[in-house]
Amino acid sequence: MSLHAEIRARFTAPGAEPFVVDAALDADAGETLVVLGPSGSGKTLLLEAVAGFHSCEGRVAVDGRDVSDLPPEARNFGFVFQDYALFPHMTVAENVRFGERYLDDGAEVDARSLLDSLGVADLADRYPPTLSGGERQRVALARSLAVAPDAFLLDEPLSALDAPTRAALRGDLADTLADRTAVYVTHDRTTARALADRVAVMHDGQVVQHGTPDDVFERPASPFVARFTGSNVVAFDAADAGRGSDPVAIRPEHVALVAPGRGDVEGVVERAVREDAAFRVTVALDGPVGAVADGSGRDGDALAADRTLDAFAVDPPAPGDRVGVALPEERLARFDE
Amino acid sequence: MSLHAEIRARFTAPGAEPFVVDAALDADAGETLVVLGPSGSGKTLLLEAVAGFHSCEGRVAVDGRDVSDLPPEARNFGFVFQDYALFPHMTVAENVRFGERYLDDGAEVDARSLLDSLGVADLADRYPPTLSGGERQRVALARSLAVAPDAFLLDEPLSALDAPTRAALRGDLADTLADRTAVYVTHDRTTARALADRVAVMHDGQVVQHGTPDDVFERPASPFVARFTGSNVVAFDAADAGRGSDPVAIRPEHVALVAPGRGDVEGVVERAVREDAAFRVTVALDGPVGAVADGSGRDGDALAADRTLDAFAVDPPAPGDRVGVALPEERLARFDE
Amino acid sequence: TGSGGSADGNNSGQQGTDGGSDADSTTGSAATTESGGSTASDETTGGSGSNELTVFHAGSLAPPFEAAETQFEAEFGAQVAREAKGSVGSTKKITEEGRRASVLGVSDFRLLRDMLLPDYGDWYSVFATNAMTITYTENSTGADEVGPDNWWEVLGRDDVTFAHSDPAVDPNGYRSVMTMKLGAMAFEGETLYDESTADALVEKARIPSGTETELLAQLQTGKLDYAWQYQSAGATRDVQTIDLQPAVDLSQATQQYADHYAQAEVETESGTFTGAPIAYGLTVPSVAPNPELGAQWLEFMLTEPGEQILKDAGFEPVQPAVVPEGAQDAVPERVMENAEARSSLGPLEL
Amino acid sequence: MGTGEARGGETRSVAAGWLGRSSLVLAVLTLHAVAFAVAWLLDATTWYAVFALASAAALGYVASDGPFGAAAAALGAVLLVAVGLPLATFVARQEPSVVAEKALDPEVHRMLYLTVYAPLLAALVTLVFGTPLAYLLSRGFAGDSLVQSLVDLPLVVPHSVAGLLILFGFGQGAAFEFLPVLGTVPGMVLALTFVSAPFAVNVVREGFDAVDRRLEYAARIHGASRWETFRRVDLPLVKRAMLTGGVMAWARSVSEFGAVAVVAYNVEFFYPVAGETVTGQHAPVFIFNTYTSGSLPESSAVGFILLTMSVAIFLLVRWVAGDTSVGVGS
Amino acid sequence: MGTGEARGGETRSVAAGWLGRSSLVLAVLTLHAVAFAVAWLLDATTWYAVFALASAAALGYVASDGPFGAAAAALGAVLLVAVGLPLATFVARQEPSVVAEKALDPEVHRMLYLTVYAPLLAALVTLVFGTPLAYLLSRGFAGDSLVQSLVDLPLVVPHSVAGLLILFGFGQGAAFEFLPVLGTVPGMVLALTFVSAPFAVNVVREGFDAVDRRLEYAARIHGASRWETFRRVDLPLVKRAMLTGGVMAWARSVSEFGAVAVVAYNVEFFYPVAGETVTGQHAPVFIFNTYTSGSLPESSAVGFILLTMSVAIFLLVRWVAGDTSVGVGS
Ligand SMILES: Nc1ncnc2c1ncn2[C@@H]1O[C@H](COP(=O)(O)OP(=O)(O)OP(=O)(O)O)[C@@H](O)[C@H]1O
Ligand SMILES: Nc1ncnc2c1ncn2[C@@H]1O[C@H](COP(=O)(O)OP(=O)(O)OP(=O)(O)O)[C@@H](O)[C@H]1O
Ligand SMILES: [Mg+2]
Ligand SMILES: [Mg+2]
Repeated sequence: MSLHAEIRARFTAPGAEPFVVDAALDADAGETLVVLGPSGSGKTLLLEAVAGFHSCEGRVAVDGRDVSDLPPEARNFGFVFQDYALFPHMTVAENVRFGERYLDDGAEVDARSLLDSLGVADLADRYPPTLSGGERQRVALARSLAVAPDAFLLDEPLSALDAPTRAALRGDLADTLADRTAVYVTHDRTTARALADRVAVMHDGQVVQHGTPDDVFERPASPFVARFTGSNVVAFDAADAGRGSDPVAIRPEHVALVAPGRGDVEGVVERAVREDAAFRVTVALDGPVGAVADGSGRDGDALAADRTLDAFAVDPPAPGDRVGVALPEERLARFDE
Repeated sequence: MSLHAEIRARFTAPGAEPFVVDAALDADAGETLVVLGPSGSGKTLLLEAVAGFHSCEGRVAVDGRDVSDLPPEARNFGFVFQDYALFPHMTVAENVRFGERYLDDGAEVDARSLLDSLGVADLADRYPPTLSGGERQRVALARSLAVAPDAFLLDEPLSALDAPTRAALRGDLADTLADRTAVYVTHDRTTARALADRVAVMHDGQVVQHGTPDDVFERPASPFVARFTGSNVVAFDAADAGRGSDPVAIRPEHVALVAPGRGDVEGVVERAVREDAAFRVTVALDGPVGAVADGSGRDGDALAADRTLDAFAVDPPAPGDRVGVALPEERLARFDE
Repeated sequence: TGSGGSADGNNSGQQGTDGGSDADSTTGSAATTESGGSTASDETTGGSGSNELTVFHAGSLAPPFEAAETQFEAEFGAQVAREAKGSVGSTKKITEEGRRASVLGVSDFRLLRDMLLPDYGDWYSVFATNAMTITYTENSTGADEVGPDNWWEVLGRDDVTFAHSDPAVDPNGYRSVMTMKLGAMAFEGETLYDESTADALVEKARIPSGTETELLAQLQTGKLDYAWQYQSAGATRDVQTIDLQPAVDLSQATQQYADHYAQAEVETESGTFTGAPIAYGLTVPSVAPNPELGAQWLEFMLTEPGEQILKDAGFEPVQPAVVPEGAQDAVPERVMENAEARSSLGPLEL
Repeated sequence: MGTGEARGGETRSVAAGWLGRSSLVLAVLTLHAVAFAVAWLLDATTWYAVFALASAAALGYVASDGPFGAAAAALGAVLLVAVGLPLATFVARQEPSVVAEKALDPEVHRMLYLTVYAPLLAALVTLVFGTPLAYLLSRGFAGDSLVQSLVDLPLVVPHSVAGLLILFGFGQGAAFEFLPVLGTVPGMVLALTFVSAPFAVNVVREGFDAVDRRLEYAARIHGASRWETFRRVDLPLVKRAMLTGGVMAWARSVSEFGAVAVVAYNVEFFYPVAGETVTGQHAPVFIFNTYTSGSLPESSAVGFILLTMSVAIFLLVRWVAGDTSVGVGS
Repeated sequence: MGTGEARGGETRSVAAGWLGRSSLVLAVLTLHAVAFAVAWLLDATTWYAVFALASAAALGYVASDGPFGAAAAALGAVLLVAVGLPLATFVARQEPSVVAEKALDPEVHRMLYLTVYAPLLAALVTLVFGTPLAYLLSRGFAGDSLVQSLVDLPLVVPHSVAGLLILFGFGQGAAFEFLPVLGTVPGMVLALTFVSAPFAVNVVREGFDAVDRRLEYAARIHGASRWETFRRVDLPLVKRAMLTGGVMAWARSVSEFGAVAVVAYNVEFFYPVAGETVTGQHAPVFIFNTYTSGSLPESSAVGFILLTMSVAIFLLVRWVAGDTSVGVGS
């Protein structure tokens, strides 16, 4: 089942500038579309509009059929709410079975085994208000999985889980979503790369890039996307002939740290921090080379390089060390505009 | 200001087995104690009990002074709630300034600049109900930071943020927490390692390991802690002489992939997935060597190895490739019992 | 008068079936009032042949009517439904609210004469008298000294509170004022007290209620020391009463007393009332759903058993009852048999 | 999640279980009863009022440690005294023999039956038709404040005027001519509905106001139609408010004199105990009649019986409701 | 976050702004007025009732697309008709000249002043003392259901009995001897408080029930004492409920006849317009008296004036409240 949505909606609230969502999403049948975007970029509002909670202009088409005029219950979407929205007056099992009676085929929902697969089988008779954050989230996920809809809309469905549970569920979810259409909002790049068939990056209510994960991560369309997906954005001094003064992007894992004098640029190690599996070395670059402002409101002139620990012959570089930095030409991404 | 807490409390709810929290925490003055633990292990309840929201046995001491009998407002803690608990009838700025009038020194709260430093300056006049998840979380953080308490209790304060924002705030937060005592609940190992002076791992209402990050991550006290902190847990077949049959732990970044026949054990690559900066290769091991059950309810016989991309000479190994796996003896952690 | 009037065919139709009784249904056209429309006609679902008897009556008639109800029901196999309310209110149920009752009893027959006739009734009877009295309890200030000879002095004391009901809306209210005024008016050359005492009493009296029934409650809760009431109240209530002088208690339906009473005039917002003997009126309204049974009730009240009940309840039955001469023809036979037609009662025109 | 529910339940270091609680309640009750009796006999109920305030403050202080608890309890106790003292005095004045006599009177039984039954009908009517109205008012529509005012208007209509309005508004010569209003149960229920509906509608509307709209979204997206959403999500969440509103409407109806005295002074109704249609009166009317034709002790004995029955009903309703609302709140 | 607030505000593709809305309301109002007038003149108000139901259903269908909206509106309209039809009939019966005459009557002005003022005092007393009580009841304590029943009890006390209870309970010969009760403003306020307090307390308690306890935790941990928490978090969050409860208590007091007729038939009060203490009557008493000593048209004209004023007050209160509660709900 393919999903195509164009949404134009304007949201107002006291004390707020109106927030305009004007975005289009595309997911082919069976694809998982991951929506990335900074906090407040309109991911939730977009998803809610697609689900039919807000009246708006534009259209939502499922397999080419326009469902814009259908009420939410007739669109046959699944939805996992960012803040769960569990029914406080029903037990966990009742929550999970909520949609059972509306299933077309009269199928039964096996709440226990669903809950079991999410590791919360013993919560079946509990009421949501006393559940922990991660428990609620899994119940919300189970409730949505139970109705086996045509398309899933998932708003950060794993954010409240600890890493091992998340990793395990991500695997399960990947299997479940494999043959379903899904729009998946997440902040977690690991999840994004692990699940995404396509990625849409949102900024200020608009989709600024829509493509395959490799497209988006390796060939960001703008400095904003580059920064947001974790690339370094570097602008060489115009005077430095042969390179052009346009900013380029490079992912930290492609930046090589070499002996001083042997790289393309060099600088001083600012920080060297273990980031879970990787080791992130931040280098303050010398001279006229600098990272550019990228619209995220933060700029600087430091470059990050990621390494696993044993990539370093002996000890990892320490703050204050002088290092050379190699930026392999084939890994540099240039922006269109 | 040092914090020492011993909590024994029993929580009941309809349909639930009573949940017992019986745990002790220690944070020296200026230290950040990160509390790790699976979803539902009692982290939130423990924090709430320390803050004084639940009557319980045990004691909470600040700088050796027993505050167990003081009401929450007299304990001078900051608290960031996992679900934010913003006041819906106050604007964001009013929320942030909420505690101003109770400050001992009559200091004023500069809500704007606080919000600005968290990247949500333009929300000052908004009301919480229409904020996005990440926006709420930052407002909750600002509200707590505003009262500059003796000790911070933070329940997943960055979980709803996108990666760049989280990384930036984590840096800021590290500065803020540098000279304060803090108890920080998180699921995010990166944050944990970046911020922690000490780590406490919770399981089923109890603290199962309490130590420095290196202790906990490199020298897990039990298979549960090892698994939970991301290590591989391996038990060699007893027949394999010279090694002993006790399970050992090794972190994925210490596992070396070598040519077949040249490692300690070998196997077939099962998956090779890019996980943000790192590249995770999962190897299904041959023969009598197997990973052990670790109490997390999941077991298997696969081993994970993390590499950055360029750690591989040419292409990263692909599923189906046969590889050798080296487990450097000095990186193996053995459990006490 | 009003906008109604559409449904009276319905009304008279129903009344026609009442049959038998005297001249009442001829005025049926008036049954549709400006206020009630014909809501009246659903009053009783039974119609004629029904044994239901609806009685509207003044609150002070409740004790005797309650007693009569039991006997009457036993004797005639009837179902009596009584509704107690102020005299004016009871009358207005019929004249303004379009309600229908087969008997209407009020504490001042002039209400019937002036409000009910001619649209809702053709006649009435005066069947009982009552006397004004002052009630008190043993807790009242001055309870041990007060008596017929010093009541005005006790009432006038600074530490004594006394009250009567609202003269503008309740006959007992204006009658209380009349009584106090009459005390300063010479009867057979004698007065009880002087003009200024009368004025002071009238001035001092509190008016904390709309009907005298509530006064009794206020008296019994100790909020009042003395309350003006009808003599009948003393007979049925747990209160003490003072036997007032006939010259002031409005109980004597003779020419001489009536002339005396007539000197007392009370001005209120709703008009000026002239003193007269307390004469209770009873009638079968022309809109009665069950006039036959209504007449039977009157007959019962005007004959021996009713008179006894009235006496027991502290009333003085008028024997025989009086009906106005002009309306004699309209009076049901069984009532007329126990009444005499007169053109006036003392100075009072009937 | 939108239900004002605290997580983390109760933790009691000293297990003050149900038994401990109820014996405490009993002790406090006894203390107050004795104190009132003494004050009553000494003719010094003022002192009892002072005692009640002080004891409330003390209990508040102990129960929720501190001056806040004491202040809240003391302030609350002022209202309790204003309400409770007249009631206690009333109870103290009862003559047991009269009460016993009235309690055995079949006419009183008939009156009690009607007084429970007709207000119950009115409360049901109010809830059945008022709940959708409350829902719409809570969700808002063009002109909702006008409709809200219309709903509130019966509140200010003087009670006897209310009776006249029903009389003139319905039945013969007015709307729904076929409907006999005067002296019938439908008329009585109409009058009671008129005077009590606003209370129920307002309380239920407040209930709907507190329901998180996101829960409705959640229901819709899982396949529930608007009606199903209303039935399975909104309704259960306002159950408590409906109960409170229903109880208030019922109780308000029980006390109504003015409107009933005009519309249904004597009411014909089917009395199952007798197995036939009888004529009876609504409690306030009955009490008024007992008073006008009888005595104060008699009528207040009837009033006392009415109050006793009402307290029993209140406790029963809250007990049943408390039992079923487990998990949602309470 | 515990306020039943939907995120995502309104999105209106066709900007049906305030103007569009209010002209729609006006159109519907006019239509109904005309329909009622026609039905009234044809003496067929039943048809108007049918029309009202149908139009409500149609509007419900259009406004919130579908049978659910239609059904909800139709059901709600049944109650509106039950309440509105008698009121409309009442309004239609008014004689404009009598209304005008009464509207200019200074005695009526005095009555209106008293009728706004004393119930206002009662509502304030109720809120001041009832809110802490509601808070305690909502948070629960040992024996709370008994206290709740005590609070509910005045609801079922027949109105004239309520007056007696106040007389027996307070003032000379009872508690607080120094307090003159009969015919005074304090006595009247006591009586009104007695009959109206339960409504306010119940509504406010429902409000407190809906406040998320976690918000109290949040306030406490940021330094607010229990009292400050109550003041800055709980109170603002139940503001709407307090308003509703207060309005209900006020309105209930305005309509009280029975208790007032016994306790404060004629009331002495300070009348600022005249600058002196005058004697006046509460509206229901005044209307009843006008009826008894005058005529039905006169008294209903006074009733009509009372209703008009009340509607104005309702709309004013909701308008002011709507303005200040911006952002919290509505
Ligand atoms: N009714 C409204 N009126 C105006 N602005 C609104 C309204 N509702 C939400 N917003 C704003 O719109 C923006 C997008 O909100 P949304 O919840 O879609 O963000 P998000 O991308 O889901 O962010 P997060 O990752 O933090 O959840 C936010 O800045 C939010 O404050
Ligand atoms: N009142 C209660 N009665 C019984 N069990 C409870 C109660 N409140 C919470 N629990 C349970 O206690 C466990 C711990 O809850 P807690 O919220 O502390 O978890 P957590 O460690 O914070 O998890 P998460 O990371 O998912 O937020 C959970 O399993 C929860 O369901
Ligand atoms: Mg979001
Ligand atoms: Mg938690």
